[in-house]
Amino acid sequence: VAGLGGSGALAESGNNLPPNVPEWMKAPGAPMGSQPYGAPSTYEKGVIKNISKTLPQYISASGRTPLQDLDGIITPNGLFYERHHGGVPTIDPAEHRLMLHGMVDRPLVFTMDDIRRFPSQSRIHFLECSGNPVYTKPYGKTASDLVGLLSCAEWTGVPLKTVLNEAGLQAGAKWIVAEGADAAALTRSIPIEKCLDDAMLVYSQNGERLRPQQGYPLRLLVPGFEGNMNVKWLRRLKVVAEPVYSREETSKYTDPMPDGTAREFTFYMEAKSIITRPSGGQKLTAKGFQEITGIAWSGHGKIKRVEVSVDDGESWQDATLQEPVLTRALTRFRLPWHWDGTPAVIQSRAIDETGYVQPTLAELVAVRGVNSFYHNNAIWPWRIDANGEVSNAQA
Amino acid sequence: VAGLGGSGALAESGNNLPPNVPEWMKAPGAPMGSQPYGAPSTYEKGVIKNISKTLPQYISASGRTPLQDLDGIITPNGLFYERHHGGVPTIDPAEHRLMLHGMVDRPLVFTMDDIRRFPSQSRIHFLECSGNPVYTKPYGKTASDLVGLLSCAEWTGVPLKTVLNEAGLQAGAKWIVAEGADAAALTRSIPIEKCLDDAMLVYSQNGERLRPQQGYPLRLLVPGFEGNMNVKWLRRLKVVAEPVYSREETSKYTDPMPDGTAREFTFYMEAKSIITRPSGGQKLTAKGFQEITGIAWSGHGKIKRVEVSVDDGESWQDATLQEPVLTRALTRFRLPWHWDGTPAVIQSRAIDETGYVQPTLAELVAVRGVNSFYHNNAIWPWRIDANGEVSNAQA
Amino acid sequence: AVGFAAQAEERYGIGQPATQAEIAGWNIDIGRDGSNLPPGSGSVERGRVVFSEQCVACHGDNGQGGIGDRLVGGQGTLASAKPIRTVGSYWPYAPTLFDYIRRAMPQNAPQSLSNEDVYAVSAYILSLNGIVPQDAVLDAKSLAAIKMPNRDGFVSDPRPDVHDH
Amino acid sequence: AVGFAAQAEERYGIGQPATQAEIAGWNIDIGRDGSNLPPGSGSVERGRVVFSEQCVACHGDNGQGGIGDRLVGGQGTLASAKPIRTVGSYWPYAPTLFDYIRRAMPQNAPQSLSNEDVYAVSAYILSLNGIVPQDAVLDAKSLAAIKMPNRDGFVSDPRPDVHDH
Ligand code: HEC
Ligand code: HEC
Ligand SMILES: [Ca+2]
Ligand SMILES: [Ca+2]
Ligand SMILES: [Ca+2]
Ligand SMILES: [Ca+2]
Ligand SMILES: [Ca+2]
Ligand SMILES: [Ca+2]
Ligand SMILES: [Co+2]
Ligand SMILES: [Co+2]
Repeated sequence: VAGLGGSGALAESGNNLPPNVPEWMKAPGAPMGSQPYGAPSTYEKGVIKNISKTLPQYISASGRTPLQDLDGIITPNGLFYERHHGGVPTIDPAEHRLMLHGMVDRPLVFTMDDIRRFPSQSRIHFLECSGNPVYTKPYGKTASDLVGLLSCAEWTGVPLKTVLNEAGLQAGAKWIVAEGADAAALTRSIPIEKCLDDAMLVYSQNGERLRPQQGYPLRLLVPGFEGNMNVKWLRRLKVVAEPVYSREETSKYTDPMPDGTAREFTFYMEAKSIITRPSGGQKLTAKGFQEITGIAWSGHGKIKRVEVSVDDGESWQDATLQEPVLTRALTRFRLPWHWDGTPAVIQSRAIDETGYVQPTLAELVAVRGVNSFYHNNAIWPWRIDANGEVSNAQA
Repeated sequence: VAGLGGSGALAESGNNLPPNVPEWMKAPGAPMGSQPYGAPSTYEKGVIKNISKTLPQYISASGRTPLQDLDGIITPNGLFYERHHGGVPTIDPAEHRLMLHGMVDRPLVFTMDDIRRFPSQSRIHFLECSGNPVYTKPYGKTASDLVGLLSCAEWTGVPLKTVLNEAGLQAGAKWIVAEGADAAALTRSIPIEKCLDDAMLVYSQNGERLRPQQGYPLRLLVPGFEGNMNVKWLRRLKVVAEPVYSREETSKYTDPMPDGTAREFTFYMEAKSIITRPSGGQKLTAKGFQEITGIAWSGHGKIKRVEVSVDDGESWQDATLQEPVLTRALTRFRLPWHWDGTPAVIQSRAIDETGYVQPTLAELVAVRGVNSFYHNNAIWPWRIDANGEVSNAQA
Repeated sequence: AVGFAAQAEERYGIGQPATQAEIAGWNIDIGRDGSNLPPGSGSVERGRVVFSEQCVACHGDNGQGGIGDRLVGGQGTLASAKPIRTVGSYWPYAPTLFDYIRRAMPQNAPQSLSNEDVYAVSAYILSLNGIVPQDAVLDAKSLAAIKMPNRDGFVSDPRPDVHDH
Repeated sequence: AVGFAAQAEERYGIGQPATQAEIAGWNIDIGRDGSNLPPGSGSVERGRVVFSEQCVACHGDNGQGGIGDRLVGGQGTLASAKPIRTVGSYWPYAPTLFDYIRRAMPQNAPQSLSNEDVYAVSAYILSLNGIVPQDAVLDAKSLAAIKMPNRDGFVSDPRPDVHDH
């Protein structure tokens, strides 16, 4: 399941192979209704979130999307990445409230039914944690280990601007403090420009209501901004003149530099890409045609181009981008390739509509050092050995 | 959960409402890893497939997507509609094979690994059962009862054309017989033009591998053609000169006419739409602003326009279409509306890029009678009474 | 090979040749003209036994229907207000009966009947519909030769069939 | 109300007015200048007790860290190869300590401490870092008056920070 492994070789028994009639054709399958809410095949049971088994604690922790096992741009809800700071609360939507107060003419409290009465929008956007990956070894082995704090869904909700208008912004309103109803009461400040641009209050993800791990029943979505700002289990929006400088925007989610300073309010997820197939942990089982495919994204808008190198960065070719290319969404890219059976290093780099080019890790480290922790959007090369085994070329 | 019900009224206890601290903020929530593969909130447990409890048997049966509970255009995999004729087989992907034979130069057998080695594509398309709904009463109560044999996903696979080229089509090849590896060995004939156009062999749905109910590990996708032709658990493709006239394309999936004849090979799902909110079984709880939203789709291509009437068909207004509008995909439409608290009949009609206009049920019945069973793409009006209760206006 | 657009493309060399034996095991679809029907034959007499042992539970006595479809009757009803569609009244081609029963019936054990028994039970269902006599024995040739009552009842798709606005 | 684009839009009349009492219960965020700090105060002395009872299990003796973050030390290390970021070495504003502990700590029972105990344990952590003396008693005013060692350590986002090709 994970990887390109397997082959055309006969299965052990051969009983299900032609000319035999497979066993699953000889008796009825599971009846209608055996899964009123469906689940993946039991043969896919290895495709789950990638969660470290050796964390000191699991209340403030993260679980990664198995990117190397997925196709397309939509992340199924069951595999959407998770990051939470106080566990996943079980919230009764009937008792959940959103309070909107601060520098507004009319402080308001909304029920979930209220929120759903507003005009809605649906948009496909990625979400990415800003610590994805760190700058220091040990780097991960798989695409998920490296950048699995990344997923993409179709979100439905109400433009935040519409709800703010309901309360009436007052003069001097410059930021909005968003607070979650989780055990961390997670708090981030969002610039008012973003709130009046494409920010949304979201209640649905890929059609159905948000999953608990993604903020059920209500979350903030600030497309292209670091994941932590997309406050989940949203209970409060306070309109203010300056950011609150919460623990999550001072102690954490600031980017340390080698000179001892740290960058604050580093919101944008810059252009990035990664090859997901072939990628670390997979194995090419045959010489000859191999499709190279991966995903690219930018917090600044649309992906304009993805270039792929199959010769350790000597030369680059344009990959094909799967249409539709959407703003602040994953973009699937592909390049046909012929593997001649010799070792190779393959990598991709994204260029977004601003013209920004995804940098190398060396370029990032030259500026930020190795302790900057967040916003590592480096090109990530994979090494393919003569056996077809794929591994992290930076490790 | 289902419907617009509920209100701003205080919850029974009030313990979780402001100014109180909600209980879910006072203790850590579920730790990371408690759901390696996620599931919806327990508060959404009513949002499941809509499956009749009184069917004579559940091996050849269907389960409907709860359209009225969903937003956007993507159907989450757990709620994708199901229709199968021999139950849902449990297929070991390592022992599954696709045989391609008949009028080809090189008959071939493919493993799943083989199939995944071909160049891939990802596209968002709807799938709809052709019997959705029937022409006769009792009509259903909800949008799901009526047209819930409809879903939409991002599919990934290989263009069928690419795989056919591998075998080499011979002169006179005009149809391809597709056969499933289920207990019904379900069989349909597909015109070669479609096979060489946008047909795909699909292995992934919304990023992850197909669900068993949708054909794991491999299915045919013929975008815009009736659901039954999108053969699931695909094990065999036989290139032939004329259709096989299988039981599923003679006894079933032919459209009876009042004169005793029946239309055969009626493939296209013509343009259609339905309002999902407000819709049957829901209740408007407040006068004033109400967004009307629904979905439109056409097997012939893109939706060009959706018109909505709020006055029992007297007048029609253009709804807003959510971008991106994709070919042979669900298209979400919306119209702002002010409900004045009096009874109303609301309905939508879709116009596709060919200029075709979704007809009324009366128009369809005038041509096809009430026993035509398949391909009912009628406009469906909802009645709203003075209490805000929404019901099927045709029932 | 002919000049389909697909032919012009690169080949990838993916997949294994399908052997004749492999194909023979899986190649179960039967043309409307009876092509690909296997050797063997079966009588109405034997079909009555097969039906009573393996089919009657779901399809009822004399094929009048139960949790499985009604298989018998309805001729002459198709143009009425209550059309009854069965093998006898609706199906255009008899070989399809062999095809479908072999691949899908009995529903609890598809592909379990011998070819002989599939011929037999097909013959029995056709006899119940008055399409073959009670002493009929069907094989590839005789099954293909049957002209079903509704063979000419099908027309191609004339849609769109309602006016455009 | 000012001239934001949003102001021009229609209003929908959705939602209930938030009362002052409702707001008071939920309005827990504290500005970096100490605005919105509640009445009350707490001593380092009391904080030591709170810490030993409620915090030490996760943050270790003297706040040296455990399954919870290290809270003490690291001053002077930020520009080194092995920077140690703690409340003492990294945090720019002391009121954030009150804000965060009240909303999120102890991790097993957030929002369970009295405001007095939040002041006290904040004072204790600051004293462990040498930022307030061992006999300090902190309240809204004195907490806000503290100048944290790294207050001026933050710079705005200069990205893109690597060349474009
Ligand atoms: C366990 C129940 C069951 C048994 C046993 C069973 N059937 Fe069926 N049969 C069904 C069902 C249910 C259908 C309808 C399937 C569908 O539409 O997908 C059906 C459909 C059919 C049809 C197609 C009818 C039509 O008009 O399309 C034929 C022919 C048929 N069965 C013949 C047989 C024969 C012959 C046997 C015994 C050898 C048999 N069945 C045994 C349940 C059964
Ligand atoms: C059950 C374990 C646990 C207990 C008990 C606990 N903490 Fe924590 N604490 C943590 C964890 C884990 C974190 C990191 C949380 C995160 O990053 O999301 C943390 C973070 C903190 C931080 C932020 C550190 C930084 O630099 O960002 C402070 C301050 C803190 N705790 C203070 C306290 C105080 C004061 C108490 C007792 C009143 C306490 N903690 C009790 C586990 C605990
Ligand atoms: Ca092979
Ligand atoms: Ca940041
Ligand atoms: Ca209300
Ligand atoms: Ca049809
Ligand atoms: Ca015909
Ligand atoms: Ca600053
Ligand atoms: Co560079
Ligand atoms: Co009309």
